[in-house]
Amino acid sequence: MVTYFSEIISGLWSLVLGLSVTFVEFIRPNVTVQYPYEKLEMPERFRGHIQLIGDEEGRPNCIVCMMCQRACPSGCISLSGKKEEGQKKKTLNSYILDFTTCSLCGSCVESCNFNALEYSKEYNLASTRKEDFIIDLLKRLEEQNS
Amino acid sequence: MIVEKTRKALEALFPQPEQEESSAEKIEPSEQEEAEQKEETPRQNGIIERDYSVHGYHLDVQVDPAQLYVAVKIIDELDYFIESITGVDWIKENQMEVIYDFSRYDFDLCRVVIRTRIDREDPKLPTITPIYAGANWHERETHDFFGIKFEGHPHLIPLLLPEDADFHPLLKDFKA
Amino acid sequence: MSVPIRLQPDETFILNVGPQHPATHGVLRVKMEMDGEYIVSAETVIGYIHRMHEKMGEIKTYPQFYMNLSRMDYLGALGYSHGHVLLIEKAAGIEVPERAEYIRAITVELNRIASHLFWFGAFVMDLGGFSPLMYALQDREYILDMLERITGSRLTYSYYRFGGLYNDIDDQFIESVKKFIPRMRKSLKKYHKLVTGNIIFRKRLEGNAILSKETCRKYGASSAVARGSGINYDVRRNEPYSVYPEFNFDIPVYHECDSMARYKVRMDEIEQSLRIIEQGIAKLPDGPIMPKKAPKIIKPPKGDYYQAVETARGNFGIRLVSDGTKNPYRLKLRSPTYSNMHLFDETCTGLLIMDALAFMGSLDLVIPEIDR
Amino acid sequence: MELTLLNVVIAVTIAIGFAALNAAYLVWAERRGAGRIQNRPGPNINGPLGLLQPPLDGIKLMAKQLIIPGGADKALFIAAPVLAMAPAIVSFVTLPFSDTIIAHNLNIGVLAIFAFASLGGISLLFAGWSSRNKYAVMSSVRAVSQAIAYEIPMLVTVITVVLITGTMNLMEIVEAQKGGIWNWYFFPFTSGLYNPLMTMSFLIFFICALAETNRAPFDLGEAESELVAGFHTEYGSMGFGLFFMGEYANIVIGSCLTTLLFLGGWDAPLPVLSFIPGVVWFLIKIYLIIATIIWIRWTFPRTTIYGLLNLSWKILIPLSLFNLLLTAGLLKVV
Repeated sequence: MVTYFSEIISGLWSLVLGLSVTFVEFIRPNVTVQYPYEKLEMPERFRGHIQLIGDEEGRPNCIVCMMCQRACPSGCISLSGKKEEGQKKKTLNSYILDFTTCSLCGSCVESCNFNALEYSKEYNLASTRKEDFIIDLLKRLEEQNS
Repeated sequence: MIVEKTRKALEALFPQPEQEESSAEKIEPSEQEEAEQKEETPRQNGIIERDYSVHGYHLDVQVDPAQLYVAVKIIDELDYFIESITGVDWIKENQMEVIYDFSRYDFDLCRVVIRTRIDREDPKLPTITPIYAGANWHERETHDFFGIKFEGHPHLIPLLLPEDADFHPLLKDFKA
Repeated sequence: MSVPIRLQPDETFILNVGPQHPATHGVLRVKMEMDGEYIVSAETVIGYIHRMHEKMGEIKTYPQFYMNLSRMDYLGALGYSHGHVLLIEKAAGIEVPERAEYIRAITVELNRIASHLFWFGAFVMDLGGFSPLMYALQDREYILDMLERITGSRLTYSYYRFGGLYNDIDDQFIESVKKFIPRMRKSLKKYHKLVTGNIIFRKRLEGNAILSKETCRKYGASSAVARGSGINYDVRRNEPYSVYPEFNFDIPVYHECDSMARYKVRMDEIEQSLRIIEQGIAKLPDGPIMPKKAPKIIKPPKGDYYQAVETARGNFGIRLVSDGTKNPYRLKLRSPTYSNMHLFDETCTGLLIMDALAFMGSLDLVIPEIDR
Repeated sequence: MELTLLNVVIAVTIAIGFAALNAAYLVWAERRGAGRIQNRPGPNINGPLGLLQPPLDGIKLMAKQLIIPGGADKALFIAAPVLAMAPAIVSFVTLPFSDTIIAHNLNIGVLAIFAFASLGGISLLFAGWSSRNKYAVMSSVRAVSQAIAYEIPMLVTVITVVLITGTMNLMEIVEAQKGGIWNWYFFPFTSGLYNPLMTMSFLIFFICALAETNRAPFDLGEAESELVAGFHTEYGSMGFGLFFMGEYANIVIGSCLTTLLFLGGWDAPLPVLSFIPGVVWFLIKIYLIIATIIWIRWTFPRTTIYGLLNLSWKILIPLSLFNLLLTAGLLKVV
């Protein structure tokens, strides 16, 4: 009989305690960000899809050593370069990232010894078309430069 | 020490070469030598005590498929829990290896690996589900991936693969 | 709470819980034979998001497999990466700088707390309480922000490398961790006040789904599922790895064997992880985060290697069969919830459906981790 | 007031309007309240403070097609949502909002409302049974056992009040409580009765009202984490909308009844404050109770079916019966 009543009382008290917790939360300020209206800054190391780094004149640092292509676990990088007449190094003439299979592991950036690749801060990547994720990084670099 | 106890219990399975083998192992061949030996000649059934800091387990027991059930029974009686069952496809030797991992809940650390080799063409093994109910899914998974038939298994249908899967992806000659 | 009479087969009906069901937290299906609201028998059907990570492991080289581990368990990814790098380091004989190991331990524990927090919220939501999830997510968000700052991603980190880490941590990270610890302790008090003491919650979980020690052993259960059944088993203690022997922490064990015990174990683990982080930050040595001569191409010698770690979900084992080339010959991933989930069929027999689903919640399931 | 056709039409129109408006804006209030409790804003985009959200939701629901699952019992399937809404609206007719605002003053008002309220359970049974969905059937079975279990303690507490006042007329019940907070029946040692357990009766009534309206923590019928959405799993479009509105209309009725029976209806808490019109007091009281109901929903987890029945049969019914006996005894003595 005593346990019967003490359980009712302690049970009710636990409910009151719970209500007090939610009441305190009720008067606390919001913690959410109103996303499309406010945007958060991405941290420095944020991993978006990769992009090329250009030198001062806007040309890519890439020397077409193919290390990134070899390091990529999902084979989503394809690049090609050609040797221009009278120049020692190869120059990049296409760098295509197939973002549909990329898993943002960063092997390519790590394998690059020539400071030619970096992560972008793009996170708003949504589209209804697959082609939007086949990204031409060279074109992107040109757009960034202009 | 549980390692010794388990070893003693399991040695009953390998009666003849007991003396030579245990005396040979007392010397503890260094890792490389051991590995080389293993490569040259196919490994004989028996118990090898492994260096835990290198391999991550203590007792490496290779048994005959016919002895498997008895060996697992011994392990069960010593209060081990089942960790996993998996296969390895040794296509060059035309064999398949099934590896059973056991470990302990108490602080008497001893990991036991029981392995058995079967013919690749007709892979069949007795099930251990009557001993460890938890082997059920592990055996089904091994059946999925390697096509090894566990005889007496109550419900040997694809678990991770689609219901109508008739391929075994972890075989080395599997082409997607 | 038991099936009163065994009925004829035509008096029962089959209920498909899942593959899309709010309580399964993913694509898991349980085929239940029901007698009214009582479960007569259940069969779990898994494999809906099976991705064959083990085959991928065989095709890819060792470093290319980093990111697969974090895709196994999206809530506690770092624990799995930790197991992977430890195994390969052991097999290939790579020395890891002490600082790297400390940072690994700190980040793994942070990740464990994040995972437990999400589990806590989702578990209470399974039982019909919504707000605790939102509070838990606030704290989890704090952890994810910290980890995002140093690793670059919020869930699928590939932060560890064979031999060390990808990036060093900075002072700002240490500061934010120091701020986080008291914050989390305060939140834990709030959770206990709001949820643990609540009479409705207690009535639902106490005595729900009793799991005996023997069942745990036969199925190879680990994590809170085993520890809630009175088994003092934690890989960090039973098989010390990394720098865990340096830390002073307890393994919470409860002997009630019910869902409440499993709940309490996980809540206590948050506190213990906080202790580890506190000590890790205090002891954090200076030094490099990668060994001086880290091998470029990883080729472990021939042989068979095994490594177990305690992830947020339990005893995660990873076995490597190496043939001395730069691809693994066989890579076996032993996922903890696979074994924990296997218990469900046997244990839920005779329970009411709502008790069975509460039990399922207490197992802390992450489906991609079961299916691999 | 004469019971003419015109009067009835006006009364029912006002009742429908009040119910619909309340249902719509209670959804808004609930979402905003839940948002505040969870430290987020809730709906705040459409209109000022998100106030346009309910009408827009309503339009969206009405624009959708009502899908009847194959093999469902069509007649029952369509009847169920109507049956969920109709009794709730009719109940408003007999509910007094102040000493002057009442559509039709029945001398058995309490009885009429409870008669209508029990129809709600039948609508859930119809909905669950006709949907041809196992989850829905299980949910409706739960809902019926719940309704049976909770109507008993609820009616026993009501009998206690009726015993004190000697009438079933809601107006007269409120009149009996006039004169400030210490005369209201939830107050222990109410003047003229001296019963210390009336607070308990009030709590029992409130818990039963929660259970009768299928609100958390007793929302076993919906139990979205177990039974998907329970009896309205198969309902889309306005069928779902009607269930939704019916639920909120029932909440309003439940809080109105709690106010009338235990909180003095439109009586001011202190006689000094009686210059404020009664209807204002009445609305303040019912919205406070509704706020509490919303607050409870976003705080507690759900009970189990056996926990729910245990609570009813082992705790609420004995305690309410005990209070009935005590009250009867006190009435005899005092």
